[in-house]
Amino acid sequence: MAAQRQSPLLQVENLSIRFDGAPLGINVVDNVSFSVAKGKTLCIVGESGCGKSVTALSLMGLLPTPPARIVGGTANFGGRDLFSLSERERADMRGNQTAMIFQEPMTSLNPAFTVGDQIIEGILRHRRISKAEAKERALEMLRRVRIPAPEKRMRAYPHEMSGGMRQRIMIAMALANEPQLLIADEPTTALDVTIQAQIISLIRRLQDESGMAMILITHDLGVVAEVADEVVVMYAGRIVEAGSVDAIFEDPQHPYTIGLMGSVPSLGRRQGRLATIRGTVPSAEMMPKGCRFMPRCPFADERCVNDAPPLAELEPGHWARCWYAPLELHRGGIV
Amino acid sequence: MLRYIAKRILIAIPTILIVSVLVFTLQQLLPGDPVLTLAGEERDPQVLAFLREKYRLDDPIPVQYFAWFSQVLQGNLGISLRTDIPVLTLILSKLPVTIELAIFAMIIALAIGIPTGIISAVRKGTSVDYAANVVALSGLSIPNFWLGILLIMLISVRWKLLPASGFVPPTEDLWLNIKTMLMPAFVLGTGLAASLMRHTRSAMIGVMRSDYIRTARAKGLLSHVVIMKHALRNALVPIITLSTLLFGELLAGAVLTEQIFTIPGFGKLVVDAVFNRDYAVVQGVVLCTAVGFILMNLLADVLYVLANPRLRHSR
Amino acid sequence: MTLAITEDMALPKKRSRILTKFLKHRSALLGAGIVLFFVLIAIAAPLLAPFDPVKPSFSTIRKPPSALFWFGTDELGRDVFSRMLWGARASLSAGVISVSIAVFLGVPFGLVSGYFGGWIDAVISRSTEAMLAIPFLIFAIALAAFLGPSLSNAMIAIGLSAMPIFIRLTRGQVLSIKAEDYVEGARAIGLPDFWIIVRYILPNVVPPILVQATLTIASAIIAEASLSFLGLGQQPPNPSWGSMLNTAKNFMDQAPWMSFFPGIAIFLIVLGFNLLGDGLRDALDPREN
Amino acid sequence: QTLRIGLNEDPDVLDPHRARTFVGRIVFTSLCDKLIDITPDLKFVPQLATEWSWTDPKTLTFKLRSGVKFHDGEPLNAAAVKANIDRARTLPDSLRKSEISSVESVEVVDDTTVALKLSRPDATLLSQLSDRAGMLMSPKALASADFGQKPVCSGPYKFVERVQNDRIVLERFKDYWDAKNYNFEKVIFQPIPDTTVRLANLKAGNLDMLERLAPSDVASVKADSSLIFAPVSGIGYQGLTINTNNGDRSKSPLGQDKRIRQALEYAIDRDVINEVVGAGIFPPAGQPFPQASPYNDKKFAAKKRDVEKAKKLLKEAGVERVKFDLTFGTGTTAQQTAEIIQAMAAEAGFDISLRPTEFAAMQKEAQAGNFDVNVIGWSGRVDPDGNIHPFVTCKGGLNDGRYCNQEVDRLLNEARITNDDAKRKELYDAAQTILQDELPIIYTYYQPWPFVLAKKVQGFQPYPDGMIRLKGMKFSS
Amino acid sequence: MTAVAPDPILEGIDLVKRFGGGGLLASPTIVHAVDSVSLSIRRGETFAIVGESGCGKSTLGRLLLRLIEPTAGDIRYEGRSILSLDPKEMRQLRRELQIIFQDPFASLNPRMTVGDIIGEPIWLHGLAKGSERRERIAELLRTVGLLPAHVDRYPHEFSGGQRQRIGVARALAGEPKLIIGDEPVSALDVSIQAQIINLLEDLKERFGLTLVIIAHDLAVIRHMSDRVAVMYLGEIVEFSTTDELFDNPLHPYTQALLTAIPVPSPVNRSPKPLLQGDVPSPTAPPSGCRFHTRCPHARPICKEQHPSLETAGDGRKVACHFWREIQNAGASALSASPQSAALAKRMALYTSWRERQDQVTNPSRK
Ligand SMILES: Nc1ncnc2c1ncn2[C@@H]1O[C@H](COP(=O)(O)OP(=O)(O)OP(=O)(O)O)[C@@H](O)[C@H]1O
Ligand SMILES: Nc1ncnc2c1ncn2[C@@H]1O[C@H](COP(=O)(O)OP(=O)(O)OP(=O)(O)O)[C@@H](O)[C@H]1O
Ligand SMILES: [Mg+2]
Ligand SMILES: [Mg+2]
Repeated sequence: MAAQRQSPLLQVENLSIRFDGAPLGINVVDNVSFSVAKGKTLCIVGESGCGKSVTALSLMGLLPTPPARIVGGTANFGGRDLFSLSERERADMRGNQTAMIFQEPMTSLNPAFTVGDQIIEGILRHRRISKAEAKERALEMLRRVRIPAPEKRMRAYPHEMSGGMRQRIMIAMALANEPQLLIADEPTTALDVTIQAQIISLIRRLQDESGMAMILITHDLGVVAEVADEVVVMYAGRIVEAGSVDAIFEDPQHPYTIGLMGSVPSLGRRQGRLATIRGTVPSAEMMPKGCRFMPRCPFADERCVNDAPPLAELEPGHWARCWYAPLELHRGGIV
Repeated sequence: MLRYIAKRILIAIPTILIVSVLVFTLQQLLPGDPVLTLAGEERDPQVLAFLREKYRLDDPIPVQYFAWFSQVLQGNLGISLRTDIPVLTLILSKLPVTIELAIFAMIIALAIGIPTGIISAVRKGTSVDYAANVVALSGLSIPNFWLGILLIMLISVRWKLLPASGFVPPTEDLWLNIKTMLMPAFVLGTGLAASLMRHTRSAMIGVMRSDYIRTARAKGLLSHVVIMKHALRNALVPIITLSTLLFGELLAGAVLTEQIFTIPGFGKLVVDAVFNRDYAVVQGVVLCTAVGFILMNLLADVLYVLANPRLRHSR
Repeated sequence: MTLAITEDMALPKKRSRILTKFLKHRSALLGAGIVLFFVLIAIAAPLLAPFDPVKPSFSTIRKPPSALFWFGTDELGRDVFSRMLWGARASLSAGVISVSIAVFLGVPFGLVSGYFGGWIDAVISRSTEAMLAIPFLIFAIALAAFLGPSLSNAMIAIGLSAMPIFIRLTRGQVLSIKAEDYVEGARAIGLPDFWIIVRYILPNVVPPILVQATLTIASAIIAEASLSFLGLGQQPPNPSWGSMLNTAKNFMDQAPWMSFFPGIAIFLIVLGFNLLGDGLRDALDPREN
Repeated sequence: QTLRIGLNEDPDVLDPHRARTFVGRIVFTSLCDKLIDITPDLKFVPQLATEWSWTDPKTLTFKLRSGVKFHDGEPLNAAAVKANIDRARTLPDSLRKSEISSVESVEVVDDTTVALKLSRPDATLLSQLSDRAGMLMSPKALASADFGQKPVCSGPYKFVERVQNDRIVLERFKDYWDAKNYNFEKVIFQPIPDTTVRLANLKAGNLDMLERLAPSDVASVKADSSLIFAPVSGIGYQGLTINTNNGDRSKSPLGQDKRIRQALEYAIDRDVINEVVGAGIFPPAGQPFPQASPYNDKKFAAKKRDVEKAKKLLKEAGVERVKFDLTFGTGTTAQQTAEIIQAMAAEAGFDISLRPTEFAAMQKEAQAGNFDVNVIGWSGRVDPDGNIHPFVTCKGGLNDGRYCNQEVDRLLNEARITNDDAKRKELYDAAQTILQDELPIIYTYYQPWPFVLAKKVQGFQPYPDGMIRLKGMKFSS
Repeated sequence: MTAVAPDPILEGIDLVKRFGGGGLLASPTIVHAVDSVSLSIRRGETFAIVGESGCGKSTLGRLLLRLIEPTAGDIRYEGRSILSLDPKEMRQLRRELQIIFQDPFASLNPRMTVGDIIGEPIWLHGLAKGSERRERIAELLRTVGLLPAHVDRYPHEFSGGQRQRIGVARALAGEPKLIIGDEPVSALDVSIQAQIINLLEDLKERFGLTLVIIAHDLAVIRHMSDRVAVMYLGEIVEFSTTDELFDNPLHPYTQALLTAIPVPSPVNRSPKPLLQGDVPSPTAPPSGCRFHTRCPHARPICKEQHPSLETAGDGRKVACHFWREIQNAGASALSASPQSAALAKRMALYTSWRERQDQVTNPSRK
């Protein structure tokens, strides 16, 4: 749906994921569709627990199964449906055509091996080259992610590095086999602002160099604004709004997106109290049967209680899941 | 690293001092008069007086303690009151036996415990896991001495497969040595295997959950590589530590096993010495065991640090 | 108005999470069942036992199990079944009382050591290590021999020997809890040390102690059996499973039933406590879900 | 050909003068020859001494076997005998001192004749010299400090090695004077304290014979055609020592009133103990002298149980029920015996609390008078004196109950110095008559020495002293 | 924003805190967590402390409450030193000085009910008893936006935001004059974070509190605080009123911080000059100016000479040798890009409906 301009590299259709033991019919990821084109960046935003990581992991074939289970949908990657590949085929693809970096740089590297070994291991897994060549390649990757003194760092253990360095190592590891798609799950959340800025700019530069597609998961609207081409806003397992980054930031349609933006303190001079979204994300047991945002939505009414709104295309390439979008049309009267 | 080891040794010194006091007090607690036991059936008053004099048993206890401990510091553990053999000689002759037993038991424990622990962790929640757990718990719950006697009755007496007890030095007859060690090592090893299995399982489960395992899988590594290389390597750290500690425990656990299988090792030496009120032997052996235990702890700590790159450098 | 949704709705239903988790744990329930079964038997021993457990009967020596003597008779013609029922009392109380001794002595030491640190901690820690360094059984044998052979002395000996485990566990637990924000929060509102220990540290120390205690009860029962095996536990003519086994081992060949049943009973009760301990561990572990 | 013998415990120091354990004596029997030996009916026969005689009541002269060598090749002669006996008398930690305290000096008459000069007549001396006090060790080896670890004697087997708690290995001494009667090349003694395991080892073929079978295993051994059961009634006994005079604990009705003690004896059925605990090898004992001993007299035979009489005696003593503690050393047999006594005595009016006590502790408590009734065992001595004098004379070293009766003392002291057997028996009978009435000790059964052998072992003759004499023994081919 | 009364309520004077070292067996490395920090918090203001992870913010916060003892320096509360107080006096004082922690999951005792947690300061300081206490607890719960019916529940039954509210309620229970929030919102989701920020602001106004907010999110600081102290490696490098700091950052580190913030607007994406390298370890702080290893303007003197915190007009202070020259060199002030018209319109619509929503469900609350 979004980003139709080019033929998409990855096209996810109606992905639904369920956890064993969750209440019947409540999927942590429900009917999610999106696509990413070559060289483009798709950002998935949403609050904690809305299913961002689960979505990403399912694309990598890393979902813990059980308890997680893909109950529907397809993911077309370069003409093949990722979900119908065998485990071996998935493994061959992981770290090769698709790669992923994670949120926790502190724990995502194996403390028992040197970073060099960990990068080389990934290269050797997918390429028929000698160990020396792999090492050369690893060194090159370290240089590309701007690690000072890479020869020395190859022999270092993860704990000897700062969080920012480790995240660079993770990136080097992920990009070592020149993947077509990089999935980055909150790669900067655990880092300090100055480091975060370094990492974001590094990722963008590398993307420009290699032309790979990227799915960036975050809950920081600032990051989204800086790097995204397309944006998907998720709430409680569903996409509530999707569109180009400009559309989302200049013309947000869904009450949740608006509330989210209102919740972020502005960097300019203070403009009074923050707008908030009240309450919290419902737990699986408490999931409303209609619109999932209904209990928190200031605009909700009977209809929202009973019927889930569809994801409607309001303008070309801009979709929102709300009965009353655009709001000023339906809700403009009462102020 | 060196500094860390030095620090650990420094800490061990007061512990050993306390152990020495404890050992000494403990056996003073033992009821009965060692001289009466020593003097034999006849209890000749002349002999009693002589023995009392000879072993300074009439001195105040602190004096006895310092006399003993200053000798110990000079490397003299005294002479067995019962057999006249120097305690050090006794210990040195018994230690290899118990260590052999402990090593055998450890091998059995490791051979059973670690693989089942891994399988059980990898197959967490399946019937394989369940069965392994039940077996492990049973291993933990069977009283050692009962199992020992049961095995003797069945394997040695009924089926005559293995010798019932005793010990043959490996230098004399290696095959027989192994045969005699098999049952006691098994009895001693089962409990350990069970606890190793459980620890391996929980360590592996913990490690398998960690982020770096996900990273390894994200690199496309096949699952056996992920498990055997990335997970096991990290799970081994606590397992190694535990094994070293268990080894210390093994030495202690050998007491009962040696008693049942009449293996002339450390455990039997000390129990017999307790009952014979062979003070010098009790003191010497318990002190040695305790020091050995403390050394094992030390080794465990050091190994833990060595196996842990994170700690290896920072200490 | 239908949309008047309180924030309350976002909360899960109030229910004891621990109990639920425990009840879902099948093997823990089995363990609890086994333990409960033996506890009931111990309590009801006088009612259930068909024969006098201590009075010898010279006409029925070492009879194999039969309709009259379900578990056979022992070397003095006493009904093994009746002795098992009474023996449950000794074995269970050996486990429970000795562990209580260990807990009630060990926990305060551990609390003080962990909470206040410094010299006290150094002294307690070194002593604990020293005690741990001396083999449990040797420690227990020496103590039991000193105190004189009797069940209660065996319990004291086992309790004292098991004490260091609890000191260590408590200390470690205190150290980790002490570092929690909520303890700092308590200090921030001005709560005195005493109350911090009582209201913050202690309740958080209890669950792991409880788990350890259940597991230690299992080893204490075996320890009592071992001491009885060496003649330092329950005294004749009163039965405990350990002392029965001790005697029975001399009759393994001629009267295997004499050792079979106590052996199985010890195995079962220890298994029961182990299962229970495991279940409690899982139920009380906040990380497991 | 190696004979493996399972022992009940590990022997102590292997120096006859300093040794104290029963199992030690078993090892010495093959290792160290004595001046004289005994027969199964407790008569003295030559060993290293070919003949002996009382030159006067204070001089005992031995004629030595000639040409005998110690294991180290040293000649065994009168000087060696003197060195040995002097050592036994004077070594500071000699445990033999009191046994031969009557010896004042040893004279070397000629190379093969030695005379013991006594300070008083001593009827027990011969029997002492038939045991450890009469064992001869190489004087040269005695000089070394670690003799106890490498004993050098003159017995049929010489010492090879000892692994404490595991085994003692002896090998045939080629130059033994009677070597042709000894068939095994090697003898290995293996201490295995657990009776079940000991028997299991025998059954499994790891042992060729064992001593002290548990009575509970008698039936199964008898039923096993691959084993030979060879019990013998020993010279020792089991009994109950009553605290009649040692400290406050003796001030009890039981300690003070002989009628209550008599009632206790009547309450006990020794036959039941024999059957239930002893599997028939615990012959009832009423006196300290074994059946094989000429000093044993039928009139002091064990009394039959008589509960009515016991009750009557209690009534006479004016008591309804009597309470006391029964202390015994931990162990299955002792415990079973105690439990039976407890049950039987209860019917007559005794409330017994059982106090199993670890042996070392029991000894000390006994000496301190901290007991009511002790179960005691005595391994027995060949001479009657050893079985009675130390236990009931006022100053007796083993008289834990501190029983003291001048008349008994007089009779027993006199018996010690009386060499005439008939006169000696009269003295013992007189003493026994008193003791049977006052009952400071109630004898329960004679200590048996139940041996078990593998079928292939032939020619074993059990002796009442419980020793294993390998002479003439061999494996069937 | 509240009017700032000039008198200081809490002052730290030359505070130093080092961890480690000492003792024979102690760890040999010394962490210079806080190094001669002086600050003065005025009654009624919201004071912010900002800096990267590990720069000593939390340590400073704890020092100010004397939850840990300083290695050197003094702390004054309402003019008198609190370091000399005995434990009893200190406990009484604690009622007036409170703290809220970052991690809503670690800061509440999992084994106490909400009622017990909130009631503890009331009980401890004898503020109310029996039914009165229950009433106060209920009132506090309402104050922080929870239902009084929740008193018997345990912390784990609440979401992170709700737990943070419980933490706030506990801090309020002793009727404090000053609350230190150690990153009170950084662990929370954006929507919840906004709720808590609003709550803290409301409470501050309602109870006349002084707030000290420790944070690393500059947007939050800009929104909430009156004055800011910027910390780097245990030291304060800049001190300013909030608006001036954001409009005209003086210290190169402050400038770098501001540049690094991602701006939530896709309008003018442009590559920014970024700070290179990592924060050095506080166990071996660099010589001279601690920032020189990363400073784009560093010169040789920075390596040798430690800059003092000098006054830079308007009550501002800055610790940089060259702040005057740097001021206008490169790194500009942060410019918040204007909201698009569509967004502004929708936001206004949202806000009005949002207020209506609050009034409908809870008319008593404003
Ligand atoms: N192993 C699991 N078992 C059960 N439920 C799970 C499991 N992992 C995740 N979930 C549930 O799935 C939902 C989505 O989780 P997910 O990790 O995708 O969220 P997220 O959007 O990535 O949040 P965050 O920002 O916290 O990373 C959550 O509600 C979570 O409770
Ligand atoms: N108890 C302690 N023992 C030793 N070092 C400590 C201790 N507490 C803090 N430190 C160290 O002091 C330094 C400052 O820590 P502090 O927690 O104050 O930083 P912070 O600015 O709050 O960081 P964050 O943003 O990560 O919370 C850090 O290097 C930290 O490792
Ligand atoms: Mg996530
Ligand atoms: Mg902090």
